[in-house]
Amino acid sequence: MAQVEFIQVGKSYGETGAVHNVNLTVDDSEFLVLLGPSGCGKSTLLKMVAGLEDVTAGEIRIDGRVVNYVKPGDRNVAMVFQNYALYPHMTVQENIGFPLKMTKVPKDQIRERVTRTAAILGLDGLLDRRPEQLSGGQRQRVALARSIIREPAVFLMDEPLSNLDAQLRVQTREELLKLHERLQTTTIYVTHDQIEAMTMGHRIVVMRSGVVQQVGRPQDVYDNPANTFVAAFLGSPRINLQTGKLDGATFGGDGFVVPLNSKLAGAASAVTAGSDVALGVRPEDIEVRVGAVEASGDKIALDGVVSLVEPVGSDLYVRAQTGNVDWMARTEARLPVEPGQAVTLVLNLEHAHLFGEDGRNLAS
Amino acid sequence: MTDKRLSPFDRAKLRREAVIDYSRHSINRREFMFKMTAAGVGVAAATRIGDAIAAPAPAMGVKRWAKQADATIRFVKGVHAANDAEIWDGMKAEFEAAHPGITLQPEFYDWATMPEQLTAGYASDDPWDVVYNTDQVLARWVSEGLIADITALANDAAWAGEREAIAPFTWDVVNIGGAEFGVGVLGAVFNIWYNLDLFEAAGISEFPTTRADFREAAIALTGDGVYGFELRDSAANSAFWDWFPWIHNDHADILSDDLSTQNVSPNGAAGTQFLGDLQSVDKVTPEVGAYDWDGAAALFAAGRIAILHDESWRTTAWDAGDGLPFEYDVAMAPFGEDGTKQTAMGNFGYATISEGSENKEAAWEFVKWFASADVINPYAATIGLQTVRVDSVPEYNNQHLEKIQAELVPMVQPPQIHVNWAEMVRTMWPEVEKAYRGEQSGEEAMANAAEIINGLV
Amino acid sequence: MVETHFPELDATVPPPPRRGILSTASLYKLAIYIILIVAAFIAMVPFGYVVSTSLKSTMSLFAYPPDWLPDEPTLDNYRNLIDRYPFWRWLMNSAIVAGSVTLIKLVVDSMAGYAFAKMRFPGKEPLFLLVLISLMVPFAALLIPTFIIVRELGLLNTYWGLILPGLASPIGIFMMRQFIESLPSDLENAARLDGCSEFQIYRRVILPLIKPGLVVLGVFTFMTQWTSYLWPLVAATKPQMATLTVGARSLTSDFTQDWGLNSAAAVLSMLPMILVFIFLQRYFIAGSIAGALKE
Amino acid sequence: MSDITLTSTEIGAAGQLSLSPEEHKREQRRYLLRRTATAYLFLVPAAVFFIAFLVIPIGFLFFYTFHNGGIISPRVYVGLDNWRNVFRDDLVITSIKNTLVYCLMAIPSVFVISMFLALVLQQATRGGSVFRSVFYLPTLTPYVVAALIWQFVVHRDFGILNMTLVKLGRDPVNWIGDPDMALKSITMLEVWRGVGFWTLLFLAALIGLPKELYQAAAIDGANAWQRFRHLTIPLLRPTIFFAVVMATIWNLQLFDSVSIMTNGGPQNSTATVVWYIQQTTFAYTDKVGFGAALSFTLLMLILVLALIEIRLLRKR
Repeated sequence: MAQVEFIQVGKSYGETGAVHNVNLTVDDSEFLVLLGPSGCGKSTLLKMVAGLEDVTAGEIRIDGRVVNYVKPGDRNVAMVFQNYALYPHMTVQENIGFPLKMTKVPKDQIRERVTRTAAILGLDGLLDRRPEQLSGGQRQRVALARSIIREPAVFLMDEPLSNLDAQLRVQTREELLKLHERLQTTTIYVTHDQIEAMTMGHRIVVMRSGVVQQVGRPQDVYDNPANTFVAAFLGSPRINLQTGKLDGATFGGDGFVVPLNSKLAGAASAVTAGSDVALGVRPEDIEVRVGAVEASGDKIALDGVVSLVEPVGSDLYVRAQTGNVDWMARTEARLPVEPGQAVTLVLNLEHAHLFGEDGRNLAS
Repeated sequence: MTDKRLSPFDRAKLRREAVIDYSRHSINRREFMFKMTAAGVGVAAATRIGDAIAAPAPAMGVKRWAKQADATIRFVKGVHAANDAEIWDGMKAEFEAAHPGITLQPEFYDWATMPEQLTAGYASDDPWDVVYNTDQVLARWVSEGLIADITALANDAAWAGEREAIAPFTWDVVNIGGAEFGVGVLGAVFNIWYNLDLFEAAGISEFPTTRADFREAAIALTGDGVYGFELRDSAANSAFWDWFPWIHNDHADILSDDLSTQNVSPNGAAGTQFLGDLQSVDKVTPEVGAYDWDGAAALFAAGRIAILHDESWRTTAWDAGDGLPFEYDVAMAPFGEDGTKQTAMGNFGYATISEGSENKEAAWEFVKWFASADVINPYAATIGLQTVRVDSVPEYNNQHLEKIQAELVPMVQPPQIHVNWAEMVRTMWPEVEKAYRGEQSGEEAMANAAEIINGLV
Repeated sequence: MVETHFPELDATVPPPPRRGILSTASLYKLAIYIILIVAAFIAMVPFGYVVSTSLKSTMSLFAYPPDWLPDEPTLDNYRNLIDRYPFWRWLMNSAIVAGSVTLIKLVVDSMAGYAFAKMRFPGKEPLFLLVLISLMVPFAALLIPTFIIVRELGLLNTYWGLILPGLASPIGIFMMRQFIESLPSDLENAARLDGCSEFQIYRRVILPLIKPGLVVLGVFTFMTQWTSYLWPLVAATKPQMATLTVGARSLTSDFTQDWGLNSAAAVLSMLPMILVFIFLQRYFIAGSIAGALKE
Repeated sequence: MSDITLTSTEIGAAGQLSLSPEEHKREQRRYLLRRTATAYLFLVPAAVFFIAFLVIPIGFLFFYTFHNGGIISPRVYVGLDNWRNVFRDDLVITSIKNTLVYCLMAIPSVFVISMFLALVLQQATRGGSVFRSVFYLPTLTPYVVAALIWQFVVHRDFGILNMTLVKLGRDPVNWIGDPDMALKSITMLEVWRGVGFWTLLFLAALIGLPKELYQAAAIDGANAWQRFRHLTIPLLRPTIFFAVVMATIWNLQLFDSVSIMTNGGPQNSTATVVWYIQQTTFAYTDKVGFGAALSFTLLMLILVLALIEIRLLRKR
């Protein structure tokens, strides 16, 4: 168990995967998720912790020790790779026991610990198989077993669930969380899947182009995105981002006007009137009503015409046009609307955001 | 600027690795390391090369490795018979019985790769003590200082009788620059075989001795699946051996008598033209290049060639078992144009002592033994080769070999002894081959050959 | 590994066109096998002739017209070869030389290949370029300098003298680098995190995984050594060091053209190679796929 | 919109580096040094042989190009004479021409045949491994044996080829005795010997191709030739690239079969560069320097041709 600190960490390649000036502390026992689109540098950062990539600026400390120049095997970290990286020529048993063998643990101890670890992950019956004889989920668990058997100070996971099918992914997610609960090992988890990030991370770190955009508890980040990138990256369907101008207490979009509530007006005071801003409203904060509705409090009513209806079972995604822009709303599943129908969109501005020209959330 | 001295690869590498905070200083270090390694390797290499170059070239004298027992003589010769190794097992025993204290180790080279094997052997730390060298290459090795001067030993009064028993022409061959470098022992004669049955059927009773008669006979003998004549035609099959008598008989040779210039042009033209006409005009032979050496011999043995220019030792195989189903005899190429000269080509081998041998005296004992009548005659009889002794002849159980020894060996005109002889023959051969194919006249062939030879003198 | 299989495609693939129902398909198969058999025949016929010749008595070899099959097959040529020549010695020498070169090369080249494929170090590109360029040097040209070096090392007429120059061939390094480069880097990264030193990674992860590649290189090297002629000819001037090719060639001399004996030697000298290949050919295919040939 | 760097303020501001920049530099250097040293350790065993038996000999050879005299006779410095002679010698021109003509005949033939056989072999559901072994047989043949075997093929009377021709009522051909045929016959031998190797190589590459693409192409209605032309060939580019470059390198070094079958004849029609190098260094031992210069000429030739091929095949 350990604390991992990134101090002014940088890595330049000239290509993708570069990392700039990362400052971050991962607390002991924390489950931290690095989230971002591919090529944002999250995997590079992870590999830098592992020692698989060189740190070209700053330092990484594990439990106060600078590990920049420590061999991967001596950092007391374990990693689960996206493709599991199981040794194809070894049995499950040998795969799991390999790290111990390399650290010269006596044979009988290895056997005992392998058995124990395998039991934790439900791999008892599979010990003599080879990786190619296992299903994706089983392989994933073997990879996990191989990393936990060393009882490392830090777990590093590089998109460990991305090769599993949807159902298994959900199940394994839970298992991983349980495992973390039990072992309380500091974990850095890399993913591009926001659901994973939201559900698993104690905190998430959103990255883009090698730069950390925001760090915080998942809900905080979701509710208070630091910039348009974070706002857009989290949440599905995507947040509605409409550009427009601030005009006193109103936001003037392309063909529509939204009066600001007090929260947004407060935020808007940070910039001069008339400047370009973006209004962000999440689809779940938009209600679709048939017939006219009065605006009240945080709620603003806009007239719209439905252009697309997407039922996803639990919800209904409705795209409707107001003025010259589209809004995406997420409403109750069985709302009787169809394309072409005139509706009223009720925007709940309680959780809406205004972003400045530079993309920053004006509220922060 | 340090950057300048880095290779483009290194610079690219640095860029890619993007060791951004790398100061010049550390680049210097890295480069230094790199250069030191390179320098170390370079020095090591240079030392080795230096050693090798500084070492006395033919690595003679000092032996640094497992010194052989003082009296072991390593002798190498070309393979003369399929069972040569077995024969030499017996001869080894005889030699050792007669020379207590000297061990004989007979070894063999393969004629096809003789240059490689002998070059390697001479260049090694441990050359053979005695090498059977043919007259073609003797001069080359002598010029490179590989062969011991045995003038004193060969002119030792105690050996004078034996010396006189060995044909004088061989002493001319081994005399290079006034010193003697070997003792003649064995040889093959390149002669003509002819099928008596076919001759009889064609109504020819005597083997022709003039070119006109020869041509007439060859034409008469050709037909019905039988070729009147065949001789070797490619350099790969040493075709020049069969060609030489035809130009020798016209008083031509590769070089002038004093070896200072070529002597094929125009003297060699007539014989070459004659052979070319037989093949490309009269077509009494198989197409040029159709048969290799053994193929032609086999064809003769099958009764499909009437006159075959080939080597003397063939008869051993032909007379083995039931023999050939026809009678055959041996002859020489006809006289030259002026009708004054008739020769056979012969290729003889000489026992030479290596300059690098540490046991020259023991080696000399072996050479004397090998050249002695009691040894060389039975051996020559066994393998079907000719000897160069004038006091006695091998007891062949083959009448052809007897005839060759008695009648042809004295008529032999050997190759000229010149450092570049082999190269001259090899390089000019394509010109003769062209004449054989009728692509150029004998005269043109000889003019071109003359140029090549002069370039190598 | 990325799955490139799209099951939905399978469902939509129409069954292979069978215009004439079964007959077209089976005609197609028939044509395939006819081509294969003809090609196999062309590949085999000369061998057949050699084997047949090796069973003929020497005298009947050059009969006109020639016999395709021996009238009275005899093993005399084989007997002669083994009785009269140090055939087993030649075989042993060849096996020692080819075997040693192969084993040493597999280790040495796979190590270098690993460094070139997976390690980062200054000078990697120029060094590898040097390896590539040296592929283009004809060995015949290096015979003399190599000979001098071996002589200076005092290794003429020793097994080492025969073995060492064979180890320099750069093709193995090149092939091994290609193989190892095709392995996913995550495997060695995992091993690195599991506490392996670079040598342990090489020994415990890389080597077992490139087995097919090792087989390819092994067969290739063994074959090259087994068939090599020029170097053993000059490096070993003593008959007891002759290898099979040198020995077999020495049977064909200007004065001794024993085709039967030659053919027997040819047959016997090829047997080991053929056996090795038959046993390993499955790996050979697998190994070639594994990436020796990706650029 | 610009990127925004946020530090996680709630867990404290950016920490201080615990090592000074100098210490970092030193540690980093030591770290990289160790890694480099490890890599070089892996290269050392190969490098020892490589240097001893390849680099030094090449250096030697270069040294020889400026000298006359042999391995056994004393060397004499002759400056650039050997180089000059190489470019003046007619046989050098002939041998380069022969070598190139040979390559132009051999490489395309062996590739076309091998590719065809590989495609056919891929279709063979049964007995594939038997055929693979049989096809590989010629490749396993030592040259010494291959030449012997070929005596039985090209022999004037009882060679398989001529016997077949005669059976078909045609005139027998003078396979290796005719200057116009000899190089072709050598090519035939080399193609026969090489087909197995390349067939297996192409087969291996074919087996490795993704099947989905072919299924997709079949759906799109591409016929067999179109699939071969537009799918197989592009997909096999890396293999073909490797094959062409390697085949060029190897075939430009043609020697063994020439040395054994024709020894350069008839009329130098099969004289190849390496054969000539061999002749000058061994048969005429005072010409080692000439042979060395010729070796470098060949090296340059191979290098240039390989580079041209790399250019042509890489880009497109």
